Amino acid sequence: MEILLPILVGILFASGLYLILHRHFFKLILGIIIFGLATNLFLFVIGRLTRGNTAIIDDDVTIASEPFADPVPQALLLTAIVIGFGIQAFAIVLIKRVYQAFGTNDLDDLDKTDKIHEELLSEGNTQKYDQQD
Amino acid sequence: MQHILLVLPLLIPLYGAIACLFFWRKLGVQRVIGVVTQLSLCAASAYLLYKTDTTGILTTQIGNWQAPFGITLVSDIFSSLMVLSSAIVGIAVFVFSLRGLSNARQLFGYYPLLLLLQMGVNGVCLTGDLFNLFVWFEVLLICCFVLIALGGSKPQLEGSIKYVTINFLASSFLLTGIGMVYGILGSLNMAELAVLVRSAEANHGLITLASIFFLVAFGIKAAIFPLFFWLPASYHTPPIGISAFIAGLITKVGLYALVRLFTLVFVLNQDILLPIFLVLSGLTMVIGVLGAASQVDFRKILSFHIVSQIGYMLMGLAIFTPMAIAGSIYFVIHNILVKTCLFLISGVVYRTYGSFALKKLGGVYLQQPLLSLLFVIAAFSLAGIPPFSGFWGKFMLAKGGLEAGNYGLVATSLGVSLITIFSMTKIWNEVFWKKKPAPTEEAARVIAEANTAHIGVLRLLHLPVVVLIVCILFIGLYAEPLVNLALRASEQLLNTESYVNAVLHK
Amino acid sequence: MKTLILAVAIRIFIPLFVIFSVYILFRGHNHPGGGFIGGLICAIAFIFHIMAHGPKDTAYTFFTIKYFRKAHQTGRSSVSSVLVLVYKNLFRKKELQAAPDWLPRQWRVDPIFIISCGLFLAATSGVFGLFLQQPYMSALWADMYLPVFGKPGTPILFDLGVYLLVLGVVLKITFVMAEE
Amino acid sequence: MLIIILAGLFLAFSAPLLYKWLGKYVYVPMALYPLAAFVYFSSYLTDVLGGQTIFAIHRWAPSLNINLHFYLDGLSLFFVLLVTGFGTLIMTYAGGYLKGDPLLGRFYMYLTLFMVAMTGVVLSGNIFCLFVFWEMTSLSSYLLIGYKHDKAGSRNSALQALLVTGGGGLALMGGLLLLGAVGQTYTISDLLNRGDLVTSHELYLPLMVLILIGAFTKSAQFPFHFWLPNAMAAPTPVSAYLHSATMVKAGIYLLARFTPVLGGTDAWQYTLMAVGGITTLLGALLAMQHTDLKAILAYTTISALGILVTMTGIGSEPALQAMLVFLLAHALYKGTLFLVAGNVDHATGTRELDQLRGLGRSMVPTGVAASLAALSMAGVLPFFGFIGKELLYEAALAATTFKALLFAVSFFSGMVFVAIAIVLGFKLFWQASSRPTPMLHTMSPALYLPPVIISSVGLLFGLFPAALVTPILRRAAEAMLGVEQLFELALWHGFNLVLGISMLTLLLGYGAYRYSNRLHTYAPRLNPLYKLGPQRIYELGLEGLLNGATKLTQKLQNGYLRSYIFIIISTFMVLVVWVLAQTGPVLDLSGRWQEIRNARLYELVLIVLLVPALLFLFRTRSRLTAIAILGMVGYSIALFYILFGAPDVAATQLLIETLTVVIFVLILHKLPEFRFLSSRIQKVKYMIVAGLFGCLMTYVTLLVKQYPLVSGLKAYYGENSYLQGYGRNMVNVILVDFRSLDTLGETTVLAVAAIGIYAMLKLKLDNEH
Repeated sequence: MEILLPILVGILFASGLYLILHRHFFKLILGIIIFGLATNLFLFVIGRLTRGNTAIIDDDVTIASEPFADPVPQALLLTAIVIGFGIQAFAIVLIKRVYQAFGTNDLDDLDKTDKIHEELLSEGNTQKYDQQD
Repeated sequence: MQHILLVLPLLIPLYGAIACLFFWRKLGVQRVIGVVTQLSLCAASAYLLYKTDTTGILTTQIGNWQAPFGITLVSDIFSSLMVLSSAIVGIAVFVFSLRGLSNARQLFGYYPLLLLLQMGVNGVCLTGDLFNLFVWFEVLLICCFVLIALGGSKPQLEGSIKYVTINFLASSFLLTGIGMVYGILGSLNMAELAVLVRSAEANHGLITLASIFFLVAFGIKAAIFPLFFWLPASYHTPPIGISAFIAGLITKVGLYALVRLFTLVFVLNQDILLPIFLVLSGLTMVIGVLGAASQVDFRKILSFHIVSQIGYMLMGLAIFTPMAIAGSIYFVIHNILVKTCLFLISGVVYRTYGSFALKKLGGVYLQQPLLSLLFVIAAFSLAGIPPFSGFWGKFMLAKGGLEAGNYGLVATSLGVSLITIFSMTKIWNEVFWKKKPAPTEEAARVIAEANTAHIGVLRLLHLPVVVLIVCILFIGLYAEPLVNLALRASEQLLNTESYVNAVLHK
Repeated sequence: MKTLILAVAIRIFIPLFVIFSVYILFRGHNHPGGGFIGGLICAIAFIFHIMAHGPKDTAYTFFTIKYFRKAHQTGRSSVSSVLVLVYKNLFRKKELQAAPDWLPRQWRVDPIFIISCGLFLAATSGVFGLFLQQPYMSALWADMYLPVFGKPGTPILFDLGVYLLVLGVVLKITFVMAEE
Repeated sequence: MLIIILAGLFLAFSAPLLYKWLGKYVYVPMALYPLAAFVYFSSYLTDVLGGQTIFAIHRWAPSLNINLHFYLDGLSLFFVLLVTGFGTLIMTYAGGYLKGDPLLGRFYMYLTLFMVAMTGVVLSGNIFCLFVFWEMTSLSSYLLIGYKHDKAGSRNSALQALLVTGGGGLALMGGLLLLGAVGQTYTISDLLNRGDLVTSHELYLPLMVLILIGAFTKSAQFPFHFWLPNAMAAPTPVSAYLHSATMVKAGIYLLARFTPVLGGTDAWQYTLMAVGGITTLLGALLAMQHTDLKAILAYTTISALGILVTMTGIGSEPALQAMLVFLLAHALYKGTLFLVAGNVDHATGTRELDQLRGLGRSMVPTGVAASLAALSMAGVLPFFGFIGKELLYEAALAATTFKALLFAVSFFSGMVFVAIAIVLGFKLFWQASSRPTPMLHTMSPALYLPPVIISSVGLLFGLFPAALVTPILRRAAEAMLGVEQLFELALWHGFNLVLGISMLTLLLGYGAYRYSNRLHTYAPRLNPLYKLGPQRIYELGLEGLLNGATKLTQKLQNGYLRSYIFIIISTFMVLVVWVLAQTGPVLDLSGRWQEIRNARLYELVLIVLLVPALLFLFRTRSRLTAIAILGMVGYSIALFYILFGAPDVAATQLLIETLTVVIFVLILHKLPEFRFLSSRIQKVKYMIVAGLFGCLMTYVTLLVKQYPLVSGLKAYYGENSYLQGYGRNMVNVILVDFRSLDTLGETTVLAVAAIGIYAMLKLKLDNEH
């Protein structure tokens, strides 16, 4: 198992990245989520694994006795998962809004703001609404 | 006392944001809360800097847990300088937003978001724990995500997609890096890591490998070539009230983290790391400034300049002498102020002339002499012309570089600053000196609106710019205090023992 | 999804879920669980309700405080009128329903309010330490033990804050999305 | 001295306000300031002439050894009197020249700023103090050249001047840094004693070249000369002041100042002589070809600057003396001529030679001033210019190397000067003409007095050189040479070789004047040659830079997210592989097979199930299936967490996964249909990158796990969770107590995400079609 999980991590990273590199919005968001999963698993695996034993002190003792799982990666992981959820949820909604606003599902269509001369986005569009007092 | 002092930069914005959330629909109340919070944050930060300066490194162990086991907040000169400058910039942007941002955006959480963003920045600067650093970075990032997309106009959405995806990758790299560091060294406290890394058993190869993860993660956040693409794609899309703050501050926070970690923890195998930095910083400068030279939009020129200037800041790290790192520190502070100021000026120009495109602007020189003067000062500060502030940073970097024998990099940096002058004068030429071309429909509408607007509104928009210019002039014309602080800050950074002692053995 | 059985089932399950989530919250210090998981469980209960009945209904049923309010009288301080308002609504609700000058009112609790409460609680649980010249977030424990609840102390308060916040966040997200 | 400088700065910035209050009388305070400065510095005359040097040091940035260090010796005093004296007249002149201009206030601001900066340059006793003022002169010059800002030509010229002098400034900065490092001090007076140390250092050559570039750009030496004629776009007072009398002399000042430190070596001498010589010839040649008054003056200025550089290069006593005298003479007559040109332009509206004739009758004082100055320029006997020219010839003839060449150069330029002097002093004003150019304005005293004064000073100096100029020049030469000077200036040296040569110059000059018209017809034929000149190189360089930058930026910042990510990931992989190759521990694979066999069956099953699920995810066309697979992957990973002792994590993962699926379902119908957009080649490319990245991450994981982990944290938490944290669930205790700040941040993230999602869905400022 010591070798299987790292391989799984690699597979997840690879598939996440592969999906992110696609042009379709939906694949992008799937890729982001899988990449996040891979990162979390990486964090978990690299903090060393302990099969079976949890990081909970038994009811009859006051000090945990080995072997017990390292609680630190778990705590970090929990925080990371939650943060990742916040960001992913935002990303999902963002993608949805982009689709709504642009009516396209091809990321390659979103190349206007990078261009030196913005043709399609009428300039000032951004700020149109900032003129009230 | 220091317990309170160190958490104030976190708690003041946090409570301000909470209070704003309680009055979610009441813009007036939020503004009042904002004023109070910003002012007290600024005062607290200034006092923190004063205390840190006079008594040395301050620490507090959050939760009263001894150093490597809990989270430590540490304030040395560099971090408290960052906190103070972010507070100053915060006030400026806040005042600008009162009239420079549409009420609709303000109503949808602008003020709490701004405050939480400041909290994130302060957290990054003050924390002494690796994972905590990640958490604050995420706080800061999600605030940026939301702010950049706030309002949901098309360019904003387009920019956010790139911003979110690439910064998400950066966060993942950061997280994997933290995992590696824990997996190798078994600790997260930066001071303890500094000790462990320098011990005899440390596995140099693995630690250097881990440092690459941090280099890439913070490199993305700091917009180093070739990782900067998200920046020019997104920074110019949101309204000025938002992009001024983000552009002024966030990349520098990434750079702060880079400097902190690569002076404190990842100091092994410098023969491999420093050349990488050297190449990256040179390329970043050049590519950034070339990008800026090619642009034809006020804000985009400014955005690309951020990239270029990050190269300068990285240069100090690449040279790695006290003088050069002090130069980087000075440059960071200077750049935070100047860049925000320039973005705000572009906002004022837009507000009165209705465009950011250089070819549609002109004639500001005749109509707004004060603004022109302010722009000249800011622009030449950015370009590093003495006696304005940019010069001192450039001087220290060049001096450090020459002393260390990095002639090529110094030559590059001086050459780049010539192109910087060029692109700044491009703005000056087109926006201020040139005759005004006939306005477009959109611009005409905006101008008409601006003319009907109360004169007080324009004054209020000018106010933050003036405040920032005063700061810039101060650190330029009377450079000694900041130069001295920067020099001592870099000594503190390079003399890790004082940091370690303050955190671990108190 | 709007079948009658499911709707009724959800109506019954919601209190159970809420109680269970609070249980998870408090046992978290000693067993798997805690504020985050508890908050999520609680929120999921409401999500089911939203999916079954729609966001308006859920908001009306669970997140609207119905109270009675008297028109403001001149010559009376606002503080005392608020106090009377609270007192009457809490303890004399029956009377008010009959009283003609007390009009029924509604106050919709925006989940953002729950979020800010949670954040406030979490942040404030650490402030007590500061007053005692200790670092922020220093834990203060009462010297006693309560069943289920465990040992009361500021970390529990912190966890409660997390619970509220997570609840608020998930509710806010689902409300907005379901309304779309 | 600091007070004078600060007062100047203050006055500069209050100029626009003063203009508002005083209207056209604004020139009064603005001219009084340089006058006051002139008087103030004159008060030091006795001390300095007595051989003293005066110091004033004010702290500025002591941490960097950069202080406001003022240092007044003969050379500084000479220059500072030149700057302030000229300043007084120019300020008055500008008031008349630009009368009624709405931007006059700003003009005075820039001009005063420049004067202060120039004063600072010549007074500085610290090389970086000098540099700061040096750059300030470039900056104010930029603003002054672009004064007529609505003309594109003005703006381009201003930019050109800024880029050339600014670029030179940067070179100078590098040079000064090296000089400071080599000489171990930034104080000029200390450096002056360390000439040997500097010239023998291995960095001497680069630092000298850099400093020379700085000086050459400022003083418009070949190949950087081209900005100066273009800078004539500035209003005439500016041209007279900055671009003939003072700023361009800053480079000369720098060379003179550093002569004791850097001079004396072959490299120094030959560079200066070569560059100066070429510049002299080039300036003289080009001056003959132009017909625009100011252009002619500009090119003769370049030529004169070339002579000054050459003389500095020769470095012998007579050469340096000649340099100083000629500098003064040149400032006097060229300043006058510029003002005259300004008057002509102002009065007639043109500066073209062809259209100007017979001006003398309508503008007598200006004409007289022009003639006086021209006589001085031509080097006619009682004028100061004569002394200058005599000394030049003497110095050239006394040179140890390249005597003939140097002499030829100075002779040629002298000849051209004579020809041009005749044009300016005689042809324009006094040559009989049937149709004199009509006047548009009459002259006010503010316009004609300054040139008259300056040109008469030239005459006065010529008549009484010993009393008026010798003492100060002697001290100035002493500052350059380091030894007491005893030279005497006299108008009459008797009939000697040099006098003869002077006569010959006049004669040949007259001949050149006669034939200059023919030259104008030949001039256009040379135009193709200029296409190869430095001006062209500058233009091409700028254009190339812009084009290249645009192309590069479009290529890099192409707008495609996937290519950005591709580059980022590739960079990451390259760096990781590079570091691994350099330092990397190597993965030990022995015993790994055993580990696989140790795996429990259900673990294997999970993995075996996951892989096809992921593969299916790539190929599916149904969004619902994709979401289902995603949920499945998430749940399986949650199972792993349970298997390895992390129930809290597993529960969180399960709940989060559920929530994500719920969110997906809620917005599913709003999401786009699946389509396959990427081409096959792209896919293969991405597959390779992704595969490599996955392998790399696996490798890294295995590599880290190869070494044992000793975690003090784990043990500490195991011991103290219950005893001090009063909780048995260590993970939870860490979250709410040990590391509660993390959790606080995490909750903030969630809150912000909620606000963000809310704002994103509710606030749509773009009208969607």
